[in-house]
This record gives sequence, C-alpha cells and structure tokens, in this order.
Amino acid sequence: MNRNFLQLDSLELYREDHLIFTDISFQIESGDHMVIRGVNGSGKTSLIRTICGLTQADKGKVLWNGASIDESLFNYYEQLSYLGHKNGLIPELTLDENLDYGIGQIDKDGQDQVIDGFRLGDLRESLIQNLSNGESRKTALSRVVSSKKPLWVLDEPYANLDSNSINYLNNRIGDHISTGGIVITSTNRDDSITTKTTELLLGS
Amino acid sequence: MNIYLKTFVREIKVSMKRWSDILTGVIMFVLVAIIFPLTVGSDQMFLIKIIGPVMLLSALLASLISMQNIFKPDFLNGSLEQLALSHHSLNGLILMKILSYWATSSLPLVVVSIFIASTYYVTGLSLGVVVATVLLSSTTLVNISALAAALTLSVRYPGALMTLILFPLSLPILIFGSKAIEYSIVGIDSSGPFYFLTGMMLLSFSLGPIATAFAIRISLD
Amino acid sequence: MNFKRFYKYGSPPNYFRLCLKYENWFTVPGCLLIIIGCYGGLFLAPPDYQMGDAFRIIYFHVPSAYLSMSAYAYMALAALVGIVWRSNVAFSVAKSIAPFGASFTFLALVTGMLWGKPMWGTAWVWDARLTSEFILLLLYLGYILLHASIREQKKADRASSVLAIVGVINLPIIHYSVVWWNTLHQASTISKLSSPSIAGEMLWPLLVMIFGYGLFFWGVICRSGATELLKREKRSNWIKEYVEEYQS
Amino acid sequence: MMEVLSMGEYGFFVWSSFLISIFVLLINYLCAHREFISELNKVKLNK
Repeated sequence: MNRNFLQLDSLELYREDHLIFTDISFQIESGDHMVIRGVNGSGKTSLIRTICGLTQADKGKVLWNGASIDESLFNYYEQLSYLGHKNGLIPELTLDENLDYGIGQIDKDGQDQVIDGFRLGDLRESLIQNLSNGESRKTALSRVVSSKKPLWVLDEPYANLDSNSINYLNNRIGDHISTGGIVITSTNRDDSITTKTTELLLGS
Repeated sequence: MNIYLKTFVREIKVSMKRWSDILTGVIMFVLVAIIFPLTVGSDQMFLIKIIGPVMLLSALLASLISMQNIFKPDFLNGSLEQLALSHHSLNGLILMKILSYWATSSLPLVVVSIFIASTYYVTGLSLGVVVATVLLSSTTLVNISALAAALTLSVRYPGALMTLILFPLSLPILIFGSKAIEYSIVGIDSSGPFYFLTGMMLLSFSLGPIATAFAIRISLD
Repeated sequence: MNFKRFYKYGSPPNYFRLCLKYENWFTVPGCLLIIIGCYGGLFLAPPDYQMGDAFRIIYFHVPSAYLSMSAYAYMALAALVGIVWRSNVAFSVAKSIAPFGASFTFLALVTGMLWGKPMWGTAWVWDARLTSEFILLLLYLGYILLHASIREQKKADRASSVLAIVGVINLPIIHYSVVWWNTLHQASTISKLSSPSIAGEMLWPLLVMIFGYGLFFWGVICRSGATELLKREKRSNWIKEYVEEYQS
Repeated sequence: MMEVLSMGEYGFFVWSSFLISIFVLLINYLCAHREFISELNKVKLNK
C-alpha cells in the first residue's frame, strides 16, 4: 500500500448555538490507529461524520494526502470505509445479500474468512431483521473489515460485541495498521482497545 | 456486474420484500378512482369526461401516500449514508433508486389504469392514450416526489409539507396529462400534450436526480 | 467578474453595516413614491371609460403582483449564491425575502379578487394570472414551511434553497401551462387588468407605484436580512462589537 | 368630497384594496424592525 496521511486542520463545529468541538488538529498516517475518546455527547460522532465528509465543519478542513476532501470527494471515498452508529444493512435482505453489495472492492476470500472469524458462518442465509443486535453489528463490521480500503472509520465499533469478537476485531485492526492502513475509532470505554494507539480526548 | 445495474436490481428486490408499500399505492389509486362513479353517479357521458383528471389525481395521491418510502427506510437503517459515501456518483445511484421506485410503484398503476379506464367506459385508442399518459406523467411525478422526500428526510412529520411541495411542482403534469386524455376522447389529435409530457419527463430525469442527490447530502448533514 | 469586490461586500459584517446604513435610502424614497403614486392613481388619473373608477385597483394590484414574481426570482438567485458560495449573507437574504414575497402574493390575490368582484360579478374567476399567483403563494409557503420544520439553521437554509431553485425553474412552466389551460377553457376572458393602450396620465402613477414598491421592498429586505444575519452569526465577534457600540 | 370617496359606486373595492395594501406594507416594515430589536436583545442576553 502507498503511504497515506489524513490531516485535520483546526476543525470547528457548531450545532445551532452549541459548540460541539473547536480547534481540532491532528495528523495521522499509514500505520496509525487513532482513538477518539469522550463521554456521551462530547461530539465523537459529529467529529467522525465530519472526518467522513458527511457533516460540514464551520471552520477548518479535512485533508487526505494533502488535498481537501471537499475538492476530491470521490477520490477520498475510494479510500474510505465507514461504519456509523447505524449499521447500514437492509433488514429485509439476508446477510450474504447485504455483504454482496459492498460499494467498492471486496476481497471475496477475505470476506469469507472474516465472516468465519466473527462466527457468522451459520447465519449467512438469515435475514438481517432476524439477527440480534450484536450479530448485525458484526455483519456491518465484516463489511468494513473485508473492504480493501486503507482508511477505516468506525464509530463505537465495540458496542454490543462479545469478548471473542472484540478480540477478533482488534486482531484485524492490528493486521490492517501493520500493513499500512489507517484506523480511526471512537469509544467511551477504556478496556477494549489493545493495539498501539494515538488518542484524542474530546469534551475536556 | 456494473454497480448501477446492481443497485437497480437490489432496490427492486428490496421493494418486492416490502410489497405492502407497493400495494398501499395501488389501493389508493383504485380507491380514488372508484370514488367518483360512486359519488357523482355512473353516467357514461360524464364519467368519460372526467377520466383524465381522475387518472392524474389518483396517480398524484398514490404517489403522495407512498413517497415517504423512497428514502426514509434507508435513511433510518443507515444504508443511505453508506450510499452517499460511495466513490460512485451519487447522482447515478439515486437515479437508479428513482428508476426502481418508479418500476415498483408506478408500473402497477399503469396496469391497473387499464381496468379503471374500462370501468369508465373508455374504449379503443383512447384506452391506449390513458395508459400512455399515466406512464409518462408518473415518470415526472416520481422525480418530483423523490426530491420532496429527500428534502423532508430530516423532518419528523413530513406529510403535509410533502404535499405542499409536490402539488405546485406537479401542476403542469396534471394539466397536460388530463388534457392529453380529454383530447383523445373528444377525438382531437393529442400529440401536443404528449410532446409536453415527454419534455417534462426528460427535464425531470436530467435535473431531478442531481437535485435529489444534493438534497440527500444536505439531509444527512 | 471581480470576485474580490463580491467577497468584500458579501462578508457578513460589511453587509450588515451597509444594510443598516443605506436602509433609509430605499425606504424613504420608496414611501414617497408610494404616496405620490397613490395620490396620482386615486385622484389625478382619469377614470377608465369602460371600467370607471374600479380600474384604480390596478395601482395596487399590478405592483404587488409584479413584485411577488420578481421577489421569487431574487430569492432563488440568493439561494443559488448561498449554495454555491456557502454564504450566510445570501441565505439570510433568501430567507428574509420569503415572508415578504408571500405577503405580496397575498396582496396581489386579494386586490385581484376585489377587482374581480365588481368587474366579473364574482370574487374568484379561474383566470390564468390569479391562478398562477395562487400557485406562487403555495411555492412561497412550501419554502417557508420547509425552512421552519427543519430544526437546524444551516440545514434548513440549504434544503429550502434547493426548493427555491427548483421552484424558479418550474415557475415559467407552471405559468405557461396555466395560461394554456386557461385559454382553452375560456376563449374570451376579460382578465386583462391593464389594457395594452393605457393612456399616459393613467400610466405614470402605475410606474411610480411599481418603483416605490420595489424600493420599499429592498429597504425592508435590508432590515430583515440583517435580522436573519444576526440569527446566523450570533457567535461571531463582529456582532458582539456591534452590540456594544449599539448600547453605548 | 363624497364624490371622490365613492368612486362612482366602486369606492368600497378601491378603498379597501388601498387600505389592505398599505396595511400589509406597514406590517412588513414594522415586523422587520421589531424582530431586529428582539434578535439584538437575544444576543445581548447571551453575552
């Protein structure tokens, strides 16, 4: 993989009159895992959505490999894999059908491996609406994990996961950053993350 | 498979799973259409005179009742934001969504309109004109309702607002659509209104998806 | 195009100050022209040989109808600028035009009906202009309601701007389809409010009224645009400075 | 004077359209100014 870097340049966001965050600047590059910490309501999700270009900051820029993402949006999205609070799965379709429709490159063998790793192998034909919260979360995670994109942005990936899956996810994140990927996660728990990380504390 | 084609096929598949939504639109269409003979009487001359407006009005109300289903479910389960984050053109993906929504919500109406028109004593060539009018005007209606639905995605109770947005924008379609049917029934050449309907279809398909995709990005903000 | 100039005057503090400074340059002449126009229209202009004194209503109907249409165009233009340059100033202008334009549309409708009552015998005739004026009112209401029902200011600005732009593309289509529909239904309609060969002494009060309404419109937009800008830029320093100046 | 006011039996229509036009213009002007003051007060309070 090429070396990539993501820069946040003094981001500031207001929701109506509430300041959500201000003056957030950092740079991460291939091999980094950035964790955004903060209590509920500290603006983790807003920051993550701003990084993805879904929310527009009032001030500041997000730069991918030196170029502002607003100017090269599709270029940036080719490199970005995102999982938000919502899983982005269609409940009326089966797990396999949902994963088939990855918008972007999918590594088929890798995907099978991930599905087995998350122990979803038996559920491949079941509808998402029949799965438990944890199982759908794992399905959504496996879509991100099996994508061949260098930048993963995960909002609260550990919510609803059992300890096995947390371990597995951590392993995959470890693999990803060791092969030159970049991972950004947000969490309000301290115990889950095991890999080497940079941290950003919001709401202090 | 091409991603746009894939989107189209998937959307069709999902709509088939949500068949009750399709049925709601069709039922609305039929109900509005049968209200007229039941309330104003089944005089043949009168019914054949109002078939044009009735068809267009039923199509409008049917699209009103089902238009929330274009984007709302995907907005709620998060797949809309995944769509917006794809590196493919969102305009193209939205166009596919609109097309598939048209195929599942309006094509049944076209089929049903044959039966409705026959119960209004429309026969022969005029029957074909009725079907063609519903077909053509529903393409524009779908684009307008997709835009209205996208603009009001983040509004909690968008019903009345959607109506207010949809009605003025779809007025030309209502006027020319009912004229096309009326002309053919009276026996005048109705190609004029048809040119207009076709023009509106082309305009709405060229601008609609762009505006809708833009509105979706705004609503996701 | 000199964009630097645009940015300089388009920046919120500059716009705000300019607006409040020159507001009266619009409203005062506007009011004067309206007063002159009213006097000329109501007392000086000779009665129409066909319609008698009832034709004097056009001095109120035509300017408001004219303004309601052009205000929608200005609103859509401001909305477009707002979307392209993400300018709060443009969004404020668009937002402040909406209620004003809607009230003028309402005025045009009411005066049209007041004209119609003695002329046609009924207050409402499905005349092309009145009908498209009514549709215009719906378009304004759609904009206002969409803006009001989205909670976040920024989102509401952008979403309703999209609606305004789509509306302005559709407005001529709507207008001509209504005209076309109308000519089919009523072959000989007596809808012509202003006859083509209007005499000079009848015409000048009308032109004065149109100009007066226009100036007054921009004067009010200056003030209410500044109000909207105040809502959007509450946090910025220049507003705080202005408030301090204003107090002292 | 009465002749002018009655406008040849159309007085009601002419004068009411005059009055309503002036009324709406005034309302717009006054509302714009009142809202400006109230927004300004809000900013003052927030400070």
